[in-house]
Amino acid sequence: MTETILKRWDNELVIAGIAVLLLLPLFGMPPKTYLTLTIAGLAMGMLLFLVASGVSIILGLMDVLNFAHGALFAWGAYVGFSTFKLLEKWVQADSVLLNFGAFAAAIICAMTVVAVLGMVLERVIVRRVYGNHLFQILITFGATIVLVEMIRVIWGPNDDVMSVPLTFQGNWDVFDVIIDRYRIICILIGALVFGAVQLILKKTKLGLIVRAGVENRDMVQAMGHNIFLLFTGVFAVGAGLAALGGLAMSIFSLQVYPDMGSTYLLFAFIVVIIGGLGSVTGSLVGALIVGLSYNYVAYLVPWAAAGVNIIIMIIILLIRPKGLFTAGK
Amino acid sequence: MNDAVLKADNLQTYIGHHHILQGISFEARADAVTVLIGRNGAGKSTTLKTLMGLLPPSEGVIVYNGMNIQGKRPYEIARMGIGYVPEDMGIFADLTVEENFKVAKLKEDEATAGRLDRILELFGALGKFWHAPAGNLSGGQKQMLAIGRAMVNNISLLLIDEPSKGLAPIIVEALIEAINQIKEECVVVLVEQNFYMASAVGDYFHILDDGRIVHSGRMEALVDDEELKSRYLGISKSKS
Amino acid sequence: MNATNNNPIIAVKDLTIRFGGHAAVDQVSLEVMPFTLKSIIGPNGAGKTTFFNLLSGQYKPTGGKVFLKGKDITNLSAPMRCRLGLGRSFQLTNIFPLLTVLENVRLAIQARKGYGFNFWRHYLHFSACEDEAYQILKEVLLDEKWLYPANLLTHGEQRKLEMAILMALKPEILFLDEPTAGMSQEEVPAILEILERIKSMGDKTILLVEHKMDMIMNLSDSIAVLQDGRLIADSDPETIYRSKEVQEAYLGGGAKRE
Amino acid sequence: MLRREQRKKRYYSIGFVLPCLVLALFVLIPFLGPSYKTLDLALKIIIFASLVASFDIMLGYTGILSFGHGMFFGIGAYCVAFLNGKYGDPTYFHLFLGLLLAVAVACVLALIVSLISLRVKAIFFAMITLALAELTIVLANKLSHFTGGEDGISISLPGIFSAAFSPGSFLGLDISGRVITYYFILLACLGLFALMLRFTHSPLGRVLQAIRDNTDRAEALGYKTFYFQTLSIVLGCTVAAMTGGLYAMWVGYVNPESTLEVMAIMLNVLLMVIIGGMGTLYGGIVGAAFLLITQTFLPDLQKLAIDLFPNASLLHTILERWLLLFGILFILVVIFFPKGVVGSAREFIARARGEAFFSS
Amino acid sequence: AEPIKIGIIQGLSGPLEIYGKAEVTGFKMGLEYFTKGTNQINGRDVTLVIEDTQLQAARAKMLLTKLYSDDKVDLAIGPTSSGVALAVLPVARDFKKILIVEPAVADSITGKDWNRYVFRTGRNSSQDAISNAAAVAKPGVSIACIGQDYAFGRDGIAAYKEAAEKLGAKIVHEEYCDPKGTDFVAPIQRIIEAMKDLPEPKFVWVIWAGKGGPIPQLISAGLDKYGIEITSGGNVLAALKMMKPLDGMQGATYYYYENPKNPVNDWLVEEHFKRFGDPPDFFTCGGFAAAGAVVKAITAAGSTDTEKLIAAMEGMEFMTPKGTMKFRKEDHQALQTMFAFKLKVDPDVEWAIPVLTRELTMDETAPPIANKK
Ligand SMILES: Nc1ncnc2c1ncn2[C@@H]1O[C@H](COP(=O)(O)OP(=O)(O)OP(=O)(O)O)[C@@H](O)[C@H]1O
Ligand SMILES: Nc1ncnc2c1ncn2[C@@H]1O[C@H](COP(=O)(O)OP(=O)(O)OP(=O)(O)O)[C@@H](O)[C@H]1O
Ligand SMILES: [Mg+2]
Ligand SMILES: [Mg+2]
Repeated sequence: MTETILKRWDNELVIAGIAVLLLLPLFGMPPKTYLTLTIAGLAMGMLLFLVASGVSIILGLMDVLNFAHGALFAWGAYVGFSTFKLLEKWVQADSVLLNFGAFAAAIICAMTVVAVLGMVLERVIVRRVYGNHLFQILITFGATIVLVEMIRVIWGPNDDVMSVPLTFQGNWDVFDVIIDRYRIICILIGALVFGAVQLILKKTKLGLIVRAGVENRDMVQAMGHNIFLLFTGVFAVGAGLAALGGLAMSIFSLQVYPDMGSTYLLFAFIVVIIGGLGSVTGSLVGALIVGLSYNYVAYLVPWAAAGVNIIIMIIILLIRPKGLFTAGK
Repeated sequence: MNDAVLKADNLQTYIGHHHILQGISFEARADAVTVLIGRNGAGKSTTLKTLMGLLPPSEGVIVYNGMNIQGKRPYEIARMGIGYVPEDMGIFADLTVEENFKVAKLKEDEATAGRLDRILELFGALGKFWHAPAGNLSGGQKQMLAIGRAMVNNISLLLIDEPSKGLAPIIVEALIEAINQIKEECVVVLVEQNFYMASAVGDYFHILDDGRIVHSGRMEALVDDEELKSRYLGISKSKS
Repeated sequence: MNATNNNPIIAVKDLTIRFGGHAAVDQVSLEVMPFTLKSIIGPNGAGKTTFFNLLSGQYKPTGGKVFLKGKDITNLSAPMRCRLGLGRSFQLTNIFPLLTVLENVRLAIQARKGYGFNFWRHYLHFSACEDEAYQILKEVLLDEKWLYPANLLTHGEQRKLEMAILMALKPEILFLDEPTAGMSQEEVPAILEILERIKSMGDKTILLVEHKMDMIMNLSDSIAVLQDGRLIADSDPETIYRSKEVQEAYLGGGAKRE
Repeated sequence: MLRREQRKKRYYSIGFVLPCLVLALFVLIPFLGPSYKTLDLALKIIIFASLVASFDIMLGYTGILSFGHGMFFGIGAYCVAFLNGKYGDPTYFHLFLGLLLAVAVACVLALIVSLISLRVKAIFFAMITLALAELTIVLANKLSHFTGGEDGISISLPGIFSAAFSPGSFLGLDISGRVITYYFILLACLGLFALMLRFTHSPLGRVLQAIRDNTDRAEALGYKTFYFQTLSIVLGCTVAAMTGGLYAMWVGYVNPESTLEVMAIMLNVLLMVIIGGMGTLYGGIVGAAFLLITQTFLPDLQKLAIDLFPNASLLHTILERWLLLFGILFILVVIFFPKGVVGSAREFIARARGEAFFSS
Repeated sequence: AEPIKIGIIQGLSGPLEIYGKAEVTGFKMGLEYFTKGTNQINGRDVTLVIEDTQLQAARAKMLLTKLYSDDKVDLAIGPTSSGVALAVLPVARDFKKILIVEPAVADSITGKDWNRYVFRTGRNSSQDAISNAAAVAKPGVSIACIGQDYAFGRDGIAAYKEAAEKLGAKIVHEEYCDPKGTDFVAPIQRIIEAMKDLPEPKFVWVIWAGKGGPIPQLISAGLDKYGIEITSGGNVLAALKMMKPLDGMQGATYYYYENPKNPVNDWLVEEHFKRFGDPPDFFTCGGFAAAGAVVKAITAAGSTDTEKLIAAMEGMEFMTPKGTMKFRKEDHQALQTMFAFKLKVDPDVEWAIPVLTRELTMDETAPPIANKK
């Protein structure tokens, strides 16, 4: 019991340490700039969390390395893109309500379509490679090729511009600190997703069963749980989150292109690894660290920005070989 | 009540290319403990897995409570009130003891809570390590957890694979007691190498050899049959 | 017996390990005389396996010391201790699942002979190794399955393989953690016989954890009893068997059997 | 005795004859295939087979999944490029020095990588090596004064290896610098292969397999697993660097995108390992051959289809997306050849001979 | 007579496939136009051998070798990306055959890695940078540059700086960001801090190759509050779509189908609309230009002999949809007109329209000669 308490403490220490580190840059820049960078970094972190949450759930609960996450992510973006196209009127309208209507519709469409795609993926291929990381990497990478090519067939090989509702564009000028509207929305969505996922994992035994199923599928079945159905479900949820991430990211960067997923896949994995497998909180913290530190470093030492995520990951793993948070272990 | 609650008929099971069970037929009666015995590799564990649906037989019928459960998925079988303790215990090492039970529990009602209390009484050690990861338990404690988990639901048939291995004698005694108690409500099929335990709880026995049942009967008969014991079980009188 | 030496071969002093707040082995001091068989018994969770882990170097103690032939080995790693002649078997089967049975044993012999780092010659050139491995498999009745990958063995057979690996290491001191658990009644005598033979050769020291009382009573020179991590008794078999404390804590009605 | 004879026989029959045939094929290819495409394909198969085998030492034999392997390949290539392109002249000495440098740098770097990365296990190890590899890409781009940045480095080869060299013809084959380079690389890869075979079939190789199977148990047998793992990584990475150097010789150009793009190279290599069969070494040849041949000829399928069925426009659209077919093939291979071609073949042969089981 | 064989290597699959495919379309249309539909030069048929580099340097190198040695093409055209181009340049040298680089842009192709068999119809990045500078730079203007932190970005900014300063503008800040970055808040902050107190007019010039880039974030960062304007090169139509919020932005571009006024372009635009239903883009024009060069060169040389071709091509002027181009004798770079523009947004057009403000002549945009070591 003392052990668990110690562990709790451990996590709090981690958070405290990170907080101190993130305050340090304050000494190197004007406070206003710090504020701008911090808000932007938080939003970027939340976006990254959205991108990574699907990976985190699938890897943490099912122990599956889903390299197709990037492709699902792109699919989410494209379905959202098409939805916006269909609802062009709502998107262009100068009404917050209609704008949000279009946004909600895009989210729903993207998440459902991609969740179904995820289900198919799980049923047809991923199911065959449970417990074998290597094969998971390969088979999901094969799936990536197929999915991305399908995008090229359906939507064409060109890049396209995401037409974004007016409400989400522009910025607020708060006491001279310029705040991008969409970034605030990202922070809200990220928090919402985090809360929902936490709630499901903490308040139901779904997470437990799935984790148990990873260790010993036969045994969980012999306890009366239809583990395959659960796996499919979890995979679908992970895919749905990938879609949400893709949509959110494509609105942020205002564009969609078929292999956009590959750009963000590494980010997603870095975030999840930093955070520790199986810990959604860890992924959130990891994402925020990446988002914030990138901005600080890019401001203070621009030439180091390109490698900063990677170096953070290496350092964290050397200090804590299993990532910052290790859920329930 | 002497009906066969569980009836297996001519089970043939393959693992890969290997024909492991070559026609297993037996019955398990209510109010009784049926013991499967036999040397290593005889096919005892395979029989239990086949019953549980984990290794679908290529041929044969399994009737449980008058229903053919052959071909059903393991979780469907489990939900019919069948508990299973595998020989490797099937502990979820990353989960705590509590979580292990949580996963096992199919219902959260008073009866379940009552059963859990009984289990914790029987295996005191589990309560002590309630929040510890199950992977850190000692060998015997894991065995206790495996058995406890299987008994926490309202089951009517319990399949146990070598429950006594690794348990201290005093716990074995308690386990014997416990099995003798639950057989009132629940049919037990037991695989056991420990002849002492087998004879203490068993009512009927089946001796397996090379994937076939070579001998069956009432336990009392086996206890007295020195010839049979030494032939199939390697128990000779002088060794006692 | 030909015990020429009256100093203990293994001595532990105040050995303690804590996991979080829980002391799994608590201030245990104990001596093992050379060329004897000492059994360690105790209820489940008493700390027997942990005690073995401490001796063989899998765990580092939180306190206390371990001596081998008078030398302090507390800080040596597991492979180093293995080379000094401490070999152990595992309570839960611990083998190389994808390698063949023969290879499992051969690797142990190779480790003992110390040419693991040789990479100039084909491994088949070390034929003595293979022959010896085969011989050992014969002894534990596994020779027919020498070409099986170990994970296809049944539970009981894996236990035997575990035993064979230990024998292949030819350690001076053997730690056996429930070697017969899961073995069929028919095969226990074979293992017993092996143990007896090893013992009668008189050049090995054996520490044995078992729950089979008859076996322990037959084999042991002395018995130590652990409970809740503490050593509660350490004496000759008869005394232990009679001790009320042990009866209550460990044996229960099981003492009366067979 | 009997069983050893059995094993030896097996070792000498299939394990010997087949590779010899393959080798003969590779030796003859310049004579058989008049086209450069074939020669290039054969050479890439040779190089990638060696690279895959070196990866197999780590993955298939030791159970270490490293995404940094491509980095070593790239580093080897860069070493040769430095000495024969940017900082040196095309002389034999520089070429030799370049290959030597590749080996030396790889050794040291592999040692460092294992020292820092072996602390972390499994997927974390994979990620940390991937991170290190990504870092080298960033550096290669950043230090453009030193590495040539994304413009890369062109290599010129000395004397008999240079494209301009052509002393005449032999048995109807134009001996050119290309062909000589081909044979040189073939020979070098043969040497590497022999080294790796010896390594894996030695007692040491066996220990590696044990570590892959159950690291803790190996430790308990008295093997210091860390040293063995390090050794395996060093060997694997050094060979990878060598193949990288040879590759640079052949292609004559290195840049971060094509020689360091770790994920792309790694996924190819991984797939080759799987197709061929993990823990078989020879599998590398099959895997490399399969993958490279498909990648080379799948795009041509469309042209073929246009020639054969000029009107089947649906077919054309499908074949235009040859990557789609490739992806599906990719998935099917992983599903249906989990043990790889060589692994499955070995199992099949063992079963055909009536042996109950077989292991590598 | 024996047909003339021309090899084309482009990235026809993978991320840049539309570029590669447009190049091929453009080349075929150009061939058709310049041979007046006969598909014959000097009475010899022209056959094309088209290969897909998949954007892999090694593969491209193999393909080009194959084209020269197995297919015996007379000359080759391509490839799409600069890395691939740099890899294949030595092949042309080894085989002593002409390679017309199109559309790879790296300066070093006609710079330090050049050899005499290499010609380039495409523009190089210096030409881009110089024309961009010409679009806005004049005395009194302050400019900050933002680009990717690798050779392409650094060289581009260096060329831009030189050209802009020559025209009297002042480069006040250079910002090199992570080439794969997605968040540009920090660099933008640094630019704002460097420029906010300067007098207007002030510009930030964006040079970005590939996906993404800081433009959307520059827009939403409220630069207008500080009176900073964005200037950037034109781009393919797909990218122009993203510039819609940049109404009024100035810059210079390689090609936009409405800008050049000449019969070649008129034909191209009309035919392209007729055949594909959409306007030609950068790379269609590029392929077309290459065809122009090939036809003119072979006609002039009267044969496909490499030496004769080189002699004919050095200093040769030829027609393209962009107007006349000229292969500079020293480094074989085609000097060409570029187009300064100002963006106009029309709700009925999907993209922002780069309305021509001034044609920048080929001499005005001529890059420095960089192939002499
Ligand atoms: N995965 C497998 N592949 C091939 N054969 C197997 C496999 N699992 C078990 N076997 C074989 O099936 C036979 C029966 O195995 P089973 O586990 O049922 O025996 P058991 O009677 O439970 O033995 P034990 O008492 O040792 O547990 C054995 O001969 C074993 O070799
Ligand atoms: N790694 C660990 N972390 C935490 N607690 C542990 C760990 N290993 C063992 N324990 C605890 O230490 C105690 C002693 O365990 P040990 O395995 O030594 O028991 P044992 O005497 O071998 O029991 P058994 O007869 O059941 O095998 C147990 O209560 C167990 O829960
Ligand atoms: Mg069994
Ligand atoms: Mg124990």
